[in-house]
Amino acid sequence: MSLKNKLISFGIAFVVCGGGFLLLDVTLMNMQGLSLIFER
Amino acid sequence: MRIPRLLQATLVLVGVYFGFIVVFDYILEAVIPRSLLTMYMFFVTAGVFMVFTYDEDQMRELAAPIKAMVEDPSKRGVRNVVFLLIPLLVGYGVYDKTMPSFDAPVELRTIHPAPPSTAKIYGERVNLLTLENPFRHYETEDPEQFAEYVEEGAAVYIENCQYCHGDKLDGKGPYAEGLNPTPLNFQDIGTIAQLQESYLYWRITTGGPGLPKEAAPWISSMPVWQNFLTEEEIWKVILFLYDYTGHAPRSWGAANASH
Amino acid sequence: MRQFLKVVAFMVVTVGLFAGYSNLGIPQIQPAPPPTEEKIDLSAMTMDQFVALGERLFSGKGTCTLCHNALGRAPELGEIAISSQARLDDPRYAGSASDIEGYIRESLVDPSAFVVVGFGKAGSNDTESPMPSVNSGSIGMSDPETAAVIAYLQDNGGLEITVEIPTDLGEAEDEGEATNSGEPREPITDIQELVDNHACEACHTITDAAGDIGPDLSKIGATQDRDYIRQALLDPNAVIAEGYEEGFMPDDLGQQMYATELEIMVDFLSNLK
Amino acid sequence: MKGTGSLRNVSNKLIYGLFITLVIGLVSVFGGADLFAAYAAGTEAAADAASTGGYGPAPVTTAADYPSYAGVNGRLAIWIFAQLHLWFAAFVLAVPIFVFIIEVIGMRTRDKRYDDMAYEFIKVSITAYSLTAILGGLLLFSLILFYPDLFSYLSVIFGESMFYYALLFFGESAVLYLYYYGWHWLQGGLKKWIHLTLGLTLNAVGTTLMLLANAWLTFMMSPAGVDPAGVFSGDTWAAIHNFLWNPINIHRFVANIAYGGSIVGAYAAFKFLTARNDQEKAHYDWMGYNANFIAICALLPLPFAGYYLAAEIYAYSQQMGITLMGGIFAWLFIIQAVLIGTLFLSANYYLWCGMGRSDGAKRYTKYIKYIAIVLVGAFLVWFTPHTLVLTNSELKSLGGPHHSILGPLGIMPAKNTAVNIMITFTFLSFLFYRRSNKVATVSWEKTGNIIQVALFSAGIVNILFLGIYHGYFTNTVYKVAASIPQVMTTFTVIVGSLILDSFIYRGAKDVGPLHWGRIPDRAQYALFLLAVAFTWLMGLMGYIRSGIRQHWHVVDIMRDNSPDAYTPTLGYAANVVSIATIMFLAMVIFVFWIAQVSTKKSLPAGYWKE
Repeated sequence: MSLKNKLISFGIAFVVCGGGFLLLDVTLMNMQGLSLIFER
Repeated sequence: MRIPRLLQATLVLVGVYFGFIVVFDYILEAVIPRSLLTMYMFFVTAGVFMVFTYDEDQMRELAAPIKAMVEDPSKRGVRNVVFLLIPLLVGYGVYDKTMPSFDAPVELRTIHPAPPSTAKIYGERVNLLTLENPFRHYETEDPEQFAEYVEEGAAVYIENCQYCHGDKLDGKGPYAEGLNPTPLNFQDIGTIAQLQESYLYWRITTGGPGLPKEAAPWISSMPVWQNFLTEEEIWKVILFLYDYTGHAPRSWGAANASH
Repeated sequence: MRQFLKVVAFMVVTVGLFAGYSNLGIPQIQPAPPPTEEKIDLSAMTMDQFVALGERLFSGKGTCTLCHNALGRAPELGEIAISSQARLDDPRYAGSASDIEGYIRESLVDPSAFVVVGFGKAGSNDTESPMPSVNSGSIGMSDPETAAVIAYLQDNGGLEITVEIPTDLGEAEDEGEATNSGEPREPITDIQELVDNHACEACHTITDAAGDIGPDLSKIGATQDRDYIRQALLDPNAVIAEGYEEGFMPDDLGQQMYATELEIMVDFLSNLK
Repeated sequence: MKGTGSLRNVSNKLIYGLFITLVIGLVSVFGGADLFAAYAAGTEAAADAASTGGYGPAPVTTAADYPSYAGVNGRLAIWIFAQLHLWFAAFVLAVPIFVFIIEVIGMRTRDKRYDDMAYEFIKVSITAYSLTAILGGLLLFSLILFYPDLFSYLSVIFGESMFYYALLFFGESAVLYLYYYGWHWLQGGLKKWIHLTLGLTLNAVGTTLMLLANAWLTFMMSPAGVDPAGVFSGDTWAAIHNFLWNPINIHRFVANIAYGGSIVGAYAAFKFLTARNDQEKAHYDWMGYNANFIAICALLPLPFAGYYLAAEIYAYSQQMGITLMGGIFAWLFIIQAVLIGTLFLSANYYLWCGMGRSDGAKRYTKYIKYIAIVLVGAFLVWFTPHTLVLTNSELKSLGGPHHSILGPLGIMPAKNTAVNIMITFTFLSFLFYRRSNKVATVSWEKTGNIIQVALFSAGIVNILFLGIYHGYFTNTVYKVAASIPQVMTTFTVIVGSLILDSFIYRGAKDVGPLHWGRIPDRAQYALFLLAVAFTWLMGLMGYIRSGIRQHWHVVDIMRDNSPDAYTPTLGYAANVVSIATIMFLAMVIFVFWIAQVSTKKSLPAGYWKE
């Protein structure tokens, strides 16, 4: 596996996991925390 | 060339110690309290010890120079020097600790003492647990009116508070230098942002003399503002404090609701 | 054995380090001593202690919180500073009080002197209060105790405390029951006086004046016999009429009434048809 | 699973075990709740009958109502007895829980070592059991003697449940003796099942006992079922099911397991150090590893259980909450932070040392120093106090008591972030340990590893993001709420990578046999440190839990008017806890010693006539 392939698969997995966590945050915080970003 | 492990460990410790000092005292220009640094170093040392000793071979390598220094007959000279230096260092430490100095003793104040449940303010017993800012509801109901109240609060602040707490609310007013404890910096995330409005109301109205005993030493020079300002003026100043700093008062109701 | 001693030494040193850090590493703050308890001795009492005594009476012996609470069964007392003056100025006011302290005392001792609109007994058009007098009947506060409650109410409502701490001792605490004179009282023979003394109409409709906290008794004799009524007086929670809560009716009428009085009451109620 | 055994199987079994623990816990808590609910129906009926007439208000005491005997300070006596009782009780409640799990594992795998280890654990706890009862008796006596009014008031409310408690204790003893003495008799086939049922019953009774005792103490913190004057409504269920009851139940259940694990770990460590041959060494090394594993598994969720308890205390009374976190007790949390950090560091150190058992560990040891850096760094944040101790020159130089950089580290968002990072990295240590003796054979191993790294990175980024963003850029309302997604992130990382790992290492090859017993003696001292720090920490936290009542026996209902009603300084409390800890350790050493004395035979020949 070349370094480039490694980086690409890491990137995809990271985005998927990160997106999942962000969803988790939003669900648990019930949008309260993030709504502050958009309001500002 | 490979650095011997004992030297490695020592270098790491010395590096971390001076790293802290350089970063905090010189780069960030915010001195790291020496009492805290001592504790930090204790645990950094523990961490370094852990990393250098979890493996038996590494442990032997680490201990080898010390072992040789103590046991090897050819290291007699070094041994004598070290065995002389260590007691001297300990002696100096004791001397340094016990030697009286001209510094005032270290005092510790509880910055946020627990409020009583009720306090006597304006001759009236108020319940601090349920007390709310009478103007706060305008923030959502009538923003224009609210802005007006904040403005009025700002005027009261400039007339009365900024001499110590500063025109930027950062605790650096013209008189701040002369005070100990220094006036509170409202911009700091650790001050009003952590508190409810009723807490501020209590601290402003009753001032330094109203501090509970646990907040000793009882030397805050905050005046008892209920003798000088009206209830409404104080509530408006509180509005201003939060508005200007951009903090929001802590509210228990909402915190519980969001659980 | 050597290993054992090494382990013991290690443990003791560890505990010693923890203790040393707690003693030397962190600042030692002497917590505030507990607030001093109010003394019951009136002569040595400060006003704060007197107010605290009033607060205890207010939620304890006085049973005031039964009605003066957030449920709105009786007027809210937290705003007494504003409301008392307003009531003195009310054109309907016909009492004898001229200042706030007097008004509060009058409200406690003679609750019907002025009834806040909407809080009178049902049907009395706000001329009669459902509240029993605090110095008679089942509550039976002494004068110093009443004064303490007034002090508490003034303090709580944000008023200047004008009550003086009474100096005649002995009556402050409820040594006896309602009759703390020690002498047995005269039996009451008048049914109206009995009904008033026990504030029955605070909750029940008996004749024309009406309360709706307890069941309507104006036709009780038509449906229930004497034994039922007697039991209802002596042990009110034995049978609860449908739609009413238990625990409201005092269950110590048996101790407060003479047997003759009880029978007068039973006679009277069983004849209401 | 013969001989030295496969590492992965061991830890997998223990993970199943942990799952069973959770099930037992839930069954006991909810089963207990059902039992209580049925009981509640009964007491409500009793409440109806009693109404408000039968009970008086809480007694009002004066200093004269607190007798003194033989110059003994009543508070000190009761403090130490209660603490000792609690330690032993925690130990004897926890041991049957994991003994049961280990026994089940033994039965499933038919590996006799598990059964032997379970038997050895329960043997250790048998003597401790009677000490628990004796200390409980001392606690009760000193309560009656030194605080008679409090005891009589509590017995008005809990009299009935105290009676059931005594009955349950009797039942607990009966089941325990059957379980222990019947161990070798009830072996094999149906008999083993009967024995396991006994074990389950033992745990159910034990947990119910704890729930009852918890109700008494939480009643004193958050009284229920009484009116403001302390007049009891007659509804015992309301008094038991008070506001803080369940938070304490959960916290204690988890903490007991961690504590029991650490004490058994210390036992194994001592046996390891004094082992006479390699076989014994290997056995006790294996036992110590398992005990430490149990302790860490229960330690990981403990900060969250504690956080939940603190949040509930806040919700119950802001007054109590501020006394707890912001007043004089704030410094106690710095001591607590030091101790919890010690627990984490020594648990990690033990894992690292344990990697020496495997020949394949070299592949992972190079990462250890990075884990150590993160752990120590997170730990430094974790114990940075909110109020710094500053000399005058430092105060002037900073321009105030608030440090612009270190100050924010003193408040909750930073601490929550630090503790989640610590937990994640402790888990990483464990993951390396698990892998050290394995070589994966699946074709997608590399991709799997990359996904795992991505999961960890995303989790850590999310924890940091939540901590920094919610700590410093949002309304304070959300500061505390941010900790819940942080916790969930940590759990997701742990569970996700465990699942991923089990797929990657499906059908994996062993590097070589595991060398149980090949571990430095220093690692055993890490186990001792774990046990001592745990004991001391429990004592300290017990002090604060009790201390936030301040001068109340029963908060806002029954006042403490004894001369000892004041709150002592932290140093004094720490000294009391230290003395109690040393007393406890001495007793534990006695218990361990007595457990092995029974197997010794030293009679000279010819003493008895033939």
